[in-house]
Amino acid sequence: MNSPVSVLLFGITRDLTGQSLLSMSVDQEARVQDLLDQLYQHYPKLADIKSLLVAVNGEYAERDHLLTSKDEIALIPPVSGG
Amino acid sequence: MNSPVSVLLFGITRDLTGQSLLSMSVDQEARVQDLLDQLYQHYPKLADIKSLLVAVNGEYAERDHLLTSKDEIALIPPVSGG
Amino acid sequence: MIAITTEPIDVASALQNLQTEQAGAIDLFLGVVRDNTKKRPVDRLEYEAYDRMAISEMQKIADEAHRQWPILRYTIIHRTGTLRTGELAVLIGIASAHRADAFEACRYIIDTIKQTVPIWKKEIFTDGEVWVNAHP
Amino acid sequence: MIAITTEPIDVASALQNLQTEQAGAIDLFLGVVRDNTKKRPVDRLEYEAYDRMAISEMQKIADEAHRQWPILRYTIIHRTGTLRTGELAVLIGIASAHRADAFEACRYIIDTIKQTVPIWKKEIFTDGEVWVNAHP
Repeated sequence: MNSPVSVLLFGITRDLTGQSLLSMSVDQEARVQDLLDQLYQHYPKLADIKSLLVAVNGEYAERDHLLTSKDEIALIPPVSGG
Repeated sequence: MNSPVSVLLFGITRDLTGQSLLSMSVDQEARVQDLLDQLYQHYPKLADIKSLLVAVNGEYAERDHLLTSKDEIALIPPVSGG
Repeated sequence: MIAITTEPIDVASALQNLQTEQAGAIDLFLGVVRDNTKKRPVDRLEYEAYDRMAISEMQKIADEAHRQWPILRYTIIHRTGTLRTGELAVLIGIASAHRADAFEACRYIIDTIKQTVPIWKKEIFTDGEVWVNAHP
Repeated sequence: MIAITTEPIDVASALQNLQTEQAGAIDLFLGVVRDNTKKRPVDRLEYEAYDRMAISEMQKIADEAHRQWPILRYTIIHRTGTLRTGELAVLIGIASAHRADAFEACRYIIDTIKQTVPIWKKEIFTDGEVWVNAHP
């Protein structure tokens, strides 16, 4: 059974995909890594980013973090504030 | 033969002597140390200051620096700017 | 005080916000848009933030600085949107009783912001553009 | 720019004086009159300077900072006269291309000013007064 999750995109990830918000359908037991694998399939250019992190509900998440359909997920390319 | 030199006093040295400008008569070959010795005789309280430096013409001077009557001499008690 | 704003950063009001009777030292760091990066003329910068997370990450940094140094007050303001040469992108202000704490906390905060806070800067040159740090 | 003044220090104009197109970082240190020294309430401070020598000693410090760090602009302003809690006694501002240089030069300058520049501070308490650092 699949569930939809929404993914926010910023900076270079938005430019590479042309999207600022994606709705992805993932397996119910999907983890961060599974979502990334799916994104890389749809948008192979994302794999070029040298260090892509993922935030879940506003916190950096590990690759094995379990996702739910209520999560606010965001791709975090290398930051460059300041 | 004696020559007069003027001495500026700041901070605690002014408070201890009650003077902001002194005219002292020193030997022609007098050095900074000789002037200090004379000042300590007149104003023994100056000897209580833990580290008293002397400036000649706006520059810190060593104790053996030779004085002339044209010099602008200043007593520099421990600084506390900033 | 922590803020992300699209308005120009107001140094005077940030300073007022830092002042307190116990403060003997204030260190204020300003990050300014320069006209030149790697010898290539910059026309403008575009900053964007994941606002919600950027605020919470900056709060974590401020809390950690509070644990490490006796800070009386702090102000962290990051601007987003389009910035031109000479405009302020970020202001970090620390008030403390003694100066060493203000300097160290201020430097810690700006160094850490640059590492962990989800804010991105695109440099727009006369002949192209680049997301800083991100490019393959 | 180096100055000794009896007027209140104007941070905004100091900041304007520091800005230049090449500056990516500005560190501004402000020394503020605190309400409390060693738990004894301070009514006011009185600063005095041997102006001529204080300026030349500050110039030496600025020149040495220039030798050690790639500074674009600097501002050093020390106020003299009677100051009350919350007023600025000193402002050190450094503009540089990169932030490490601004922080380090700024800290070097304020640390060295406190050691070598002929400026004296008298703390006036509700129950007495003391020349800071000088007392037997």
